[in-house]
Amino acid sequence: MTTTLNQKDILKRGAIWAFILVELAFFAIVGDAMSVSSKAFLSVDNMLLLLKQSAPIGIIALGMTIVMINGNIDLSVGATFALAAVVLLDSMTWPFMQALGDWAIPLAWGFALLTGVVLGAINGLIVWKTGVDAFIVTLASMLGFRGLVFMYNGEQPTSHLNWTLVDFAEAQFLGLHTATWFLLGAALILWLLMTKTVHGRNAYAIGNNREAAVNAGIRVGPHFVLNFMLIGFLAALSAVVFYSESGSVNPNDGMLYELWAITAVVLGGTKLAGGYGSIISTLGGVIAIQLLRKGLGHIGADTQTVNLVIGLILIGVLILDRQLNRKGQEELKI
Amino acid sequence: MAQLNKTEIGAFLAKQGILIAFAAFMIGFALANQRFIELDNVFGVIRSSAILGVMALGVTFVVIGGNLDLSVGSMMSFSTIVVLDLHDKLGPGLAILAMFALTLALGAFIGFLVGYLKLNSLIVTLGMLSAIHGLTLTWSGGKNMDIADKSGTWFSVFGQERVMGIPVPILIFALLAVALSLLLSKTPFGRKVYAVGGNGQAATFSGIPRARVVFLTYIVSAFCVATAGLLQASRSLGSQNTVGQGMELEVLAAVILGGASLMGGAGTVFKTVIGVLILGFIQNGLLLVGLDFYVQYIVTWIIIILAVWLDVAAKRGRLWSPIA
Amino acid sequence: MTDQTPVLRLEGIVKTFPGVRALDGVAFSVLPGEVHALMGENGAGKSTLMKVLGGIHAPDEGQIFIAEEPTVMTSPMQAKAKGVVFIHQELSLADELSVAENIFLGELPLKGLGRVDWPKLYADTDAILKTLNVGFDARTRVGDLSIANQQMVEIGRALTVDPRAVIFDEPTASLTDAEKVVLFDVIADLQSRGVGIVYISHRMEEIFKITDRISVLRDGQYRGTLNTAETDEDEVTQLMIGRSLDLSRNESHHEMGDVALEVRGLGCGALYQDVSFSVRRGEVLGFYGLVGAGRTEIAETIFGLRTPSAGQILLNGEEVRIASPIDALGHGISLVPEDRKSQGLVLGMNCRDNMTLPQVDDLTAGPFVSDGAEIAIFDQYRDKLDIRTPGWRQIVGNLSGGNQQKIVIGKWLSMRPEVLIVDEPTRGIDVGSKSEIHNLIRELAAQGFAVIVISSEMPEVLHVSDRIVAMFSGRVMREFTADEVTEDNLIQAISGITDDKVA
Amino acid sequence: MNLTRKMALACTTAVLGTAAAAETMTIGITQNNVGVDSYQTTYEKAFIAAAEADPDVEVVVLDAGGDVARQIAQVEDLIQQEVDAIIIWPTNGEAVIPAVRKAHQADIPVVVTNSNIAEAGFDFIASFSGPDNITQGSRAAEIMCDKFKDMGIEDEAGIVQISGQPGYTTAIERAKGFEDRLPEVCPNVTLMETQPGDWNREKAQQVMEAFLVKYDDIDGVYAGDDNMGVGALNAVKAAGRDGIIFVGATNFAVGYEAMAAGDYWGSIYQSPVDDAEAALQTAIDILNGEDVPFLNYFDTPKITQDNMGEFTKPVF
Repeated sequence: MTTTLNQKDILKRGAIWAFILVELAFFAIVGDAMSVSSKAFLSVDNMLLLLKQSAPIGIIALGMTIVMINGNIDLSVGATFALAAVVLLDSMTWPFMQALGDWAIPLAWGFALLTGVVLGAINGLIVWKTGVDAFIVTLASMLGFRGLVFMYNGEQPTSHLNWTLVDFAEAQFLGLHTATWFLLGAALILWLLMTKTVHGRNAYAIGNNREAAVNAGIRVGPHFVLNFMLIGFLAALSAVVFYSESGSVNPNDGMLYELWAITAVVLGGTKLAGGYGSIISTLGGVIAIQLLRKGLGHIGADTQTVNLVIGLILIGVLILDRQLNRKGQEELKI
Repeated sequence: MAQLNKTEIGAFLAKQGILIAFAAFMIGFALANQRFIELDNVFGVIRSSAILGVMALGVTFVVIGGNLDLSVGSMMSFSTIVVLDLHDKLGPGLAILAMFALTLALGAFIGFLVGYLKLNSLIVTLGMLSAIHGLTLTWSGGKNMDIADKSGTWFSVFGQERVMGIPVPILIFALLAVALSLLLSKTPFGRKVYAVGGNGQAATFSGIPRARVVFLTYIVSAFCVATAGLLQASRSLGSQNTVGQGMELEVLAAVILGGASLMGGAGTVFKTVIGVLILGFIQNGLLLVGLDFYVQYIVTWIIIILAVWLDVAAKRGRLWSPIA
Repeated sequence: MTDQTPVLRLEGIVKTFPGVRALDGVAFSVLPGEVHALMGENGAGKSTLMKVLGGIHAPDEGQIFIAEEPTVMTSPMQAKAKGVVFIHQELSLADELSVAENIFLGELPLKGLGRVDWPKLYADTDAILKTLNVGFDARTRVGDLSIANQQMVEIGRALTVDPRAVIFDEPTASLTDAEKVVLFDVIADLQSRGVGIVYISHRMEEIFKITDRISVLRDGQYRGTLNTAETDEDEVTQLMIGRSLDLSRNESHHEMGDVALEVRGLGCGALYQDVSFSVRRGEVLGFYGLVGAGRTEIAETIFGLRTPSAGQILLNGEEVRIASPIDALGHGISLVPEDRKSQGLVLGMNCRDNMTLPQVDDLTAGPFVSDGAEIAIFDQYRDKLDIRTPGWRQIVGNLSGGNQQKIVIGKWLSMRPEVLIVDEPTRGIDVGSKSEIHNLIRELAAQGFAVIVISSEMPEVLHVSDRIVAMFSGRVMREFTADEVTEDNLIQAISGITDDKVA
Repeated sequence: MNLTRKMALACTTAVLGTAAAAETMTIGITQNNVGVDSYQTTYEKAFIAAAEADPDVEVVVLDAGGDVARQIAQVEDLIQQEVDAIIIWPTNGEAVIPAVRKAHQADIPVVVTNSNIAEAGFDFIASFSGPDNITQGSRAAEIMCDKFKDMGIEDEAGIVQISGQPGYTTAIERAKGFEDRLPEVCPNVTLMETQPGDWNREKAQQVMEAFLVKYDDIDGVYAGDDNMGVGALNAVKAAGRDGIIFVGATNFAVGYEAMAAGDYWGSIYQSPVDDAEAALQTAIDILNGEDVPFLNYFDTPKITQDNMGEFTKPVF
């Protein structure tokens, strides 16, 4: 990073990875004692699978990180995810697309990604032009976009199974699954964006002190729009990666994804108030959650336990973070 | 002079915009379908909005106090399942008492985390959304809860009976709305909620126990959730574990539509009731004119944006945001 | 000097808002190498004028000239590009970013693909930091810097261009005296490079120390320009408020009662240690010291907002334990906090509700708050403090700073405290309201309140106090009576010079 | 074509099966959404109980929580754990096909339970075990029609349908069975509208409330399961309407009770215990190299107020 890290920063950034190590150790020991499977939890294959399974929420969470660093939030990503999936699968059934054969695939991807970008732009423009808080704008568009999903195909699922597409999505290159490549690729590009580019640094500045950024001549409105387009794009990319493989989307798919993505981002240490956070830590947060799910499944925990544990861990992290930031007894009691 | 008029109109619109929109909707739907304003239909809409409405009343307190509560949906399913389960074990009276006690305990836990430990309410209640759902499933073992003897219990009175021709859920909703409106606007506690939400630090400097006030807003919210669970359980005398799921965002939408500010310090119980009714009547009106249920999502989207936009526009004195 | 071309000149600027003529034909010019003070009460039009200059508001009439070139300003950035730079009163920095990123905020150097050119950024920043002669480097996180150093970063921003004119808006509001010296050096350096300085401040001593000319605005109108060397505080004040202001030493001597509050050996971790003092009924005890000397923290401890690590607090001779503001209020202690907007008021609430907030529990009829009782209190203190508001329904955020401060004071007076602590009673308040508040403090003492005034402004402390406690770095250096205090020994005491400390 | 495929499968599984039988066989199941209703919960309990009763069987029990992505991940996990067979209760009959293919490619036989996957995936599964939902739909139509004939309103009756979760094969098949059969037996009964109730009692209650607002005259309600049927019944009771004939499917305890109380006319008797045991047995049979039918239906008879005495009250 560009600024000198102080000790607390290192502690904060390391926390999520330490947590992952604890999880790994726990599931490796307890898991192998409790699971009926003879395969070790900690095998390379299983870890590669873990990365792949982290992709759908993970790609969205990366975008959420940027929006949250900006001091905004996007609650509509789940609905964007679903609508992009509908466009992806439905567009491949259009007559002219069918005539294109396999060339329809990249085009369908393009349509889906464009859908995400447009939805993101709608959110961004509303936030910019009306000045209404992003939480409210995207809470409302979460409903609105979901409405659009339903309008498209009523309550019926949209399906199109294309084996070429499935084969591509299931492929492994250098041991990593396609979805993993997309997750890691997106993480790398966004990491570069946030640490190396003017846009990324401005994102931190705006989240940190919006007024200062405005006074310094940063055009905050268009900046917001760009970031909302980015998260829309990533929500659509997540849909493209996932639905290329599964080929059918229910209109309710992606519900609660926004909450999972936010959970991952917060676990990764990004501040809700904006101005602080990192793409790499979010990746850690995503992996931590997926690991928890996978591990609890491995040792035979049921749904209620998983829900309970994830909820309490989130609160635990918050308490820990607060303790880390305490100034001690001298603190003003407000 | 013309400009002055414009700002005045703007201010009026913003202040009463939500009522005007409500009136416009009612008139529009009434013209489209006579049945819309028949007493039976109106009662029907309010009755089915009552559960959402009761929860929104509580969330209004939390939001004015400067926090969020995303756990109300999950908590409502907990209340419903618990009271139904205990009904056959303890009898209706004790079951209701026990359910209120347990729900208030959950509210107290959240209130403790947000109020006394000063944790971020969005994340705490997000975590509790998941955790309470787990708790509910553990309680029920994943089974539907049903009262065995459905016709022989007075428990159905809250959800199904009428008093003086008015359905009981409407009465409970109305009574609670009046009581909470008085609590918020007329009592010292209500004043403190506004102060804590408006400027928590200034409230502390004024000798207001901020942590306790925030804690109490979650207690009020939990009480409302318990009441909603009671209505829900009494209405159907049986329930799945999924009841109430996803309602947290609908509740929040109603509260926001009513004009409560997410920054805290602004909003009223009365306006929240209007917000709830708008959502209810839109849903009903769109169904009556023959549109699919999902059209209401899109309409709600637009209405929320317009309502909040008008509100912030009036506060800053110009329609478009000054953000460069 | 007079035959030089002004770097910046405004002529006949008129700006009206609905119902208000905010600027009415204002003229103003800055010569190269000059420090030109712009003064006026709050609401006199200074900030509107600056917004016109920064292109945030377009003037209805009038013209702006930069180096005698007629110029239309469209944004602060465009102004900066033309060499007119603003340094704002409230720090506007991004804490999480580095010094370099803050200094070049909005104009980070690019090197293709939208990437930041880090080497160039750091080199440029280091060059600027060198001229400012500061002890931190370009990579430091701004959040880790002291307030004064953050101010330096803010000034560093002005130097990313070759400025023609720099506008300082209350730059010393949060600086210690030592830090002010550094700031004034920087200003002198800019001056020597031929930059014109516009210096906005309420602080007379600074104005007379560093400026060449003083221009005064009142009610949006230009009231004239004075040569600093040829005028005095009285004349300037008269121009600003239309009458003269009494800021003499406190010489009233009235009867004092028993000791109301006594503090013995109080300490709070590293914030302050071994603090002892007492205040009697009818007495004003002044606390003077640099920002960070521990004055505010002592007040917060007495008010129950901090937990002391050592010492005792005695009220009327008996030791009390104060764990929260509620305890403090119960013991008859009130605190008018330092920061009016974030600690004193709920800005979105109306005047009455703000004023009665601490005692709302007691103003009830049955379970409900009694409207009548509340309005009675509000009316009483509105009259007593001469608060100018259309009515109690007025939202506090819409009042002027002086009236807001009076609401806060009224809030605490209406609690009928035995001990009233006032932290920075006149920060950010215009001269006219200032003297009203000073008189009020004296009156309260005369009525038998024990009053503690904490202030960073020496004239204020000298004006209102019967005794003065001088603090330095968390310790009481010396206690003065009004008779023995001089500006010199006070400054020495708060700067940690102990030579003449009386044993 | 079908025959050859089954032969091939039988061969591969036979080899696997003998290998596994020597030790114990590990069977993984990924369920749709346990805890969403009693049927699925009872199914899970019955499944675990049946597995525990068999010393040769170890089971890995997973729940997708209704999320397709999670279910696909669970299938991958089961493949990775090298279980001997996978039983899947699909969250989405089409979206899981590629995951099922993956299991097939890893030579792990897949049994689909309760709700079938779409035809495109038939090549990759060993068997389907569950109710015949088309037949259930037609039987429900017959129950409804017979009752209308008794009442003498078979030429004028108007009905509404509350279907299950859209995209869910069971929902689609039951609706199709009902809609195809109804005009054959009662050509003059009109199906006025169909709305999904998502297998959810609350949702069904809301849908019914809306129907009651829209239609003054409703003679019958067909619900995709009793859970939704009872939700609709609650709406009707609350609105004070009567004389409406309710027919459901998957007879729940609440439905049975409502029938006993005379509020609810009929349903289809389907036991989650039978469902779970059939699925497990199918998987075991396949692993033991036995020949199993591709569509392995268990019987789901009609139940009405007239014959309910022949059935015990459902436990869920």
